[in-house]
Amino acid sequence: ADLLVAQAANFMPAMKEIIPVFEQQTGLEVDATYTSTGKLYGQIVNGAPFDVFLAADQRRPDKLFADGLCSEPFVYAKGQIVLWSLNPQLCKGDWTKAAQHTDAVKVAIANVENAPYGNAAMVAMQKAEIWDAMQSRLVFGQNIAQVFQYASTGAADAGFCAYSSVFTEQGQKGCFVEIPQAPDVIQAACILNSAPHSEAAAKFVEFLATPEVAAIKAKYGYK
Amino acid sequence: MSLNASIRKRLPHFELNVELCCAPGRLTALVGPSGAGKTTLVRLLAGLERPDQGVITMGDAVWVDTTRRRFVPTRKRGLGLVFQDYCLFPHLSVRQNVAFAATQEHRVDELMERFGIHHLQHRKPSAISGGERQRAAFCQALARNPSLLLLDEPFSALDAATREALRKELKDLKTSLDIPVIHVTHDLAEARYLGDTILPVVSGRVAPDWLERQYVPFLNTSDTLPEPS
Amino acid sequence: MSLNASIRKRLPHFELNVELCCAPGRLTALVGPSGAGKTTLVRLLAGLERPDQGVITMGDAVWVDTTRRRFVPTRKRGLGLVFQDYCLFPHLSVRQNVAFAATQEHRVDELMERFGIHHLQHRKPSAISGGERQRAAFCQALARNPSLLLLDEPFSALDAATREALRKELKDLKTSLDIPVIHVTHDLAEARYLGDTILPVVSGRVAPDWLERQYVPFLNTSDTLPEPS
Amino acid sequence: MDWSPLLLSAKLALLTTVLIPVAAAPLAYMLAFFRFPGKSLLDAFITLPMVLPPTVLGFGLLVCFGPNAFLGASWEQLFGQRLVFSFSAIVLASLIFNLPFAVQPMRASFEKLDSRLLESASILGLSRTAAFFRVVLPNCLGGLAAASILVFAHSLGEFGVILMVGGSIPGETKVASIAIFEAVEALRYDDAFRMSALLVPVSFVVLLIINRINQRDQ
Amino acid sequence: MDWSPLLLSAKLALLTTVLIPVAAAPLAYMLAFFRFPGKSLLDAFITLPMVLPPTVLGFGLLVCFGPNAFLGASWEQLFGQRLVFSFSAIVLASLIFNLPFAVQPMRASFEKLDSRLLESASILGLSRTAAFFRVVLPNCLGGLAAASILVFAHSLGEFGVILMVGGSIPGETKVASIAIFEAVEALRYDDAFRMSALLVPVSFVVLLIINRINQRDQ
Ligand SMILES: Nc1ncnc2c1ncn2[C@@H]1O[C@H](COP(=O)(O)OP(=O)(O)OP(=O)(O)O)[C@@H](O)[C@H]1O
Ligand SMILES: Nc1ncnc2c1ncn2[C@@H]1O[C@H](COP(=O)(O)OP(=O)(O)OP(=O)(O)O)[C@@H](O)[C@H]1O
Ligand code: MOO
Ligand SMILES: [Mg+2]
Ligand SMILES: [Mg+2]
Repeated sequence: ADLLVAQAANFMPAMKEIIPVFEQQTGLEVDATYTSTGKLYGQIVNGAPFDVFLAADQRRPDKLFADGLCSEPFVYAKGQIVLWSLNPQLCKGDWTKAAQHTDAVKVAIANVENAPYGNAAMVAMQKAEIWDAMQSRLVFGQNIAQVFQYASTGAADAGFCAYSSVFTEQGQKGCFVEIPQAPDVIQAACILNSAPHSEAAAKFVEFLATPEVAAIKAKYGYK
Repeated sequence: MSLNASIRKRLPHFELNVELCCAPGRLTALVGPSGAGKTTLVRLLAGLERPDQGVITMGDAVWVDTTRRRFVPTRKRGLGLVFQDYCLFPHLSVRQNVAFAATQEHRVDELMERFGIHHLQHRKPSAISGGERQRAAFCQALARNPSLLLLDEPFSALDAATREALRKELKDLKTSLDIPVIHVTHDLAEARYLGDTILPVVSGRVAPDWLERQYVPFLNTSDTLPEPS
Repeated sequence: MSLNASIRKRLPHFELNVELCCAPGRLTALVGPSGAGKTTLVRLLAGLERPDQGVITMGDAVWVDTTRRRFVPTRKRGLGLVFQDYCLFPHLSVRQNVAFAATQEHRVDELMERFGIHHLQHRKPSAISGGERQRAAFCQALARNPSLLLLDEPFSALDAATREALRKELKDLKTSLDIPVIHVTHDLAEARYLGDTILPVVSGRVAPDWLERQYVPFLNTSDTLPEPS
Repeated sequence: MDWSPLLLSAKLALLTTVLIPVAAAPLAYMLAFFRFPGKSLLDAFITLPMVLPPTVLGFGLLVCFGPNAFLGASWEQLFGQRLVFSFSAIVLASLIFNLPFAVQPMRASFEKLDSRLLESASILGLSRTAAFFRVVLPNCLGGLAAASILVFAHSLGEFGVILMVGGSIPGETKVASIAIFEAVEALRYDDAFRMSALLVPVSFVVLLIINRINQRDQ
Repeated sequence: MDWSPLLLSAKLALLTTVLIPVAAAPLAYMLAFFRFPGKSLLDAFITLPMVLPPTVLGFGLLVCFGPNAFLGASWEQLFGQRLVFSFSAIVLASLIFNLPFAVQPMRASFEKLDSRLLESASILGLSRTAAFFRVVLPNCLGGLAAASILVFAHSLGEFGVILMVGGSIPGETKVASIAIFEAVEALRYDDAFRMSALLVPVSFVVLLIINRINQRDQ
């Protein structure tokens, strides 16, 4: 490949559309790997050969920048979490009720330490003062994609998913409720100093600012 | 007892066809050249080998009949069997081996006493000599009161004295046991001493003339008889 | 050749102490009761067993000396050995077994011919009879031109005719081989026929009187000699 | 430090090692000594969890254990509890993916058994079942020990399948291997190191014990 | 469909299966037939990767392979390439975690060898090395086959260690087990299914071939 992007799991649905467009325009071949932001950060610190890092928070790109591992980070998207379920019963009314509904035996959430979306869900529950009560129902995914997997297979009755996943084909099959208490997830990106393909990386970052990308991001609910 | 069986895997050149008339308390000695099928015959009688085709009857009972798809499994044939390379259960002591399928406890001691291995009863089979092992195998086979005793060269690992003692033992035993005994041996003298009937088998068939051809007792050709040093 | 060794694991009650004077081309027959330590002696000579304490010399060479921590490994002793329960290499054909350590190819055929197993040369050891296996083992041991031949009851699995033929073979061989042969047997007649020297061993020691006590040839007690049926 | 992942791992490994012979020994016996139609299919089917990437197996189990699948639904009916994401689920998963690791060494040692021993047993009148308990098992302790080493080790270390069906619930399904993974990924190297430092000697001791049993048998 | 994960997995499994006997056979031979001080320690040390959770092992290797550790630094000096997160790294890791799976069955089959065969070999004048190649190996094909089944299966299915030291770099370290995991997570079930559908029968065929070799040997 001519470019290797490490992306936070939540951005994957959008990236699936962004990459072909970029490839068509530049003729470059792009590979992407995704998992939680924290894991990608860990791999970068240990010398993983990525070019561009699309995180789900600002903290980790900032830290990389401070350590001299990447160029100056910039915000490329603002995301949100929602409570998603296959069960229509759970989408009637307030999210705190839905999360504590008797049908919601198991509720999936992303790892609160490594995945910013998991962290956002935790913050929302803490604000709503249901965090402690929810403990016995929570099931942890390694990243936001696994959370949606748990919810969409029905293994978990509901999941704190990325808003972007609601717009996927699977996401249409269920319902969701919004979570006003949840903070926006501000997502920053940067080019790694050790990037094996720095030119292509620069081109890709440039491309992220184009209207085409903005349209795709909007389609998946990013602000 | 009659046996008529072909088993191509082992005996491609001939088929076994032997009529054994062995009454309780009597011993039939089977002799014959190497490769005559003696061991195969014993294994067929024991049900350890299945004939490709054939019939094996024991008295009135049909043990094997390939045309009628009949096969009495080994364990239901009530046998005692001692092979030349018989192996005792390595995880059990000599005593436990003898007692393995014994019907009465006192018989175990009695047999071990009789075969001179009582003092070895707590050893593992790997820690006794070949001859001692063979005697233990004998005890094991007898301890379950079999209704037919099959012996395939059971004395081959023994020195002359022990062998002679065991032969005497067996001769006494066979009447007290009151079961038919079939004894394969390559020692004609032994066959003559023990057998009520001697059955020479060559290429799977009873061949009385073979016996006559053999009758040049080896010991008489004592052209060199050095003195003990 | 002298052997003075104690090996408590196998022989707790006595120690072996045997002086063997075996010239090239001559055969020493070792006889003795079961458990006398004959097999142990052979295994010690072959280096398959290490004595707890003792000295084994072969001519001028010291093979084992526990006080001087000397131990010549088996493979350097240049032996031919046939055990009663010798096992051939199961992954090789009879021919490959014989040729395994052979020095000359033509000798392989010659030996198999001589021992009457040439027609079985392409079979695996598992598909030949006990006697055939023993003959193959014999060929294997001889094919490497050993400088000492050790035989531990090598004829026990054979029928009388084959055994007699092999004995004759061995008798012819031993002069043409021109190496010392040590032959353990429990058959006194065999010992007398083959042995240039007969060495009776009882409890690990040479015991000439044992031989005399044995000298009641079994065949003469033919109280029952039934006719072949 | 949080001890619960280590305790969970130990519980899981012990339970699996104790329960698995019930299923594995009869299967190994059948495969070693019987001939029946479909034997090679059964053989391959049992070996499947060994060649499947744990993630494939894990996903399959995730679906089967879920409340919408037959197995998961029946479990909920029977025990009144959700199966998926529970400790029972990881024990079940552990039993399934360990089956070939138990069956293969057992079977190998059964097959290596001197056939004369089984012949002796049948001559002495033992049925096949009796022969299994009185002759086969005591002579195959080495194979059984090998099987338990493998199973114990595997259930202690299993990661992929449990990652899929467990859901990393602290005190319920977050076993040591997952806790260490999460700690490393979060760059909490000291935590990862401490847990490993405990797990390694414990595994070592278990290994030595099993090896000792194994040797005594020989 | 993207073939590279499948090709990578096949490459990894084959390389591991081919390379591992070089290290495993001598170790198994030593453990089976020699007595030396520290033998039980060596034994336990070799078995360690088997009992360690893959994540613990992966963590250890990640640290060793990193550019700041001795191994990682030397590698970079020698080959001018970063070791960690490279294909070489996952091959190395695969060799290490597969070692016990190769050594144990080999050793078991060496130990089960009829001791009379080795006695025969030494009587016939063979050195220990010659006896190994001419007598031990040909009579232990079953054990070798068992070892290769285990190793092949393991390197095909391994997930935890490779995830830790390899990351998930497409075309370099994203092997099938990881690709399937990600496909399932990303709800690309068709991709996951297609890859599994290819992986399973291929593994199956390899299994059957090895089983055939195994049986012929018996
Ligand atoms: N497992 C086997 N597979 C194929 N053929 C065999 C097998 N065992 C023996 N044979 C062959 O069957 C024939 C008869 O063998 P068997 O063992 O019955 O002879 P035997 O009369 O007992 O001879 P011996 O006195 O040498 O023990 C021999 O030619 C032998 O080569
Ligand atoms: N592996 C062993 N471990 C311990 N003791 C043994 C072992 N093998 C044999 N013995 C014992 O050593 C003694 C001598 O055995 P050995 O095999 O040398 O006798 P032998 O003279 O060859 O007898 P046989 O004529 O019965 O073969 C016997 O008392 C036997 O119980
Ligand atoms: O997209 Mo995340 O980093 O799994 O919250
Ligand atoms: Mg025979
Ligand atoms: Mg002996």
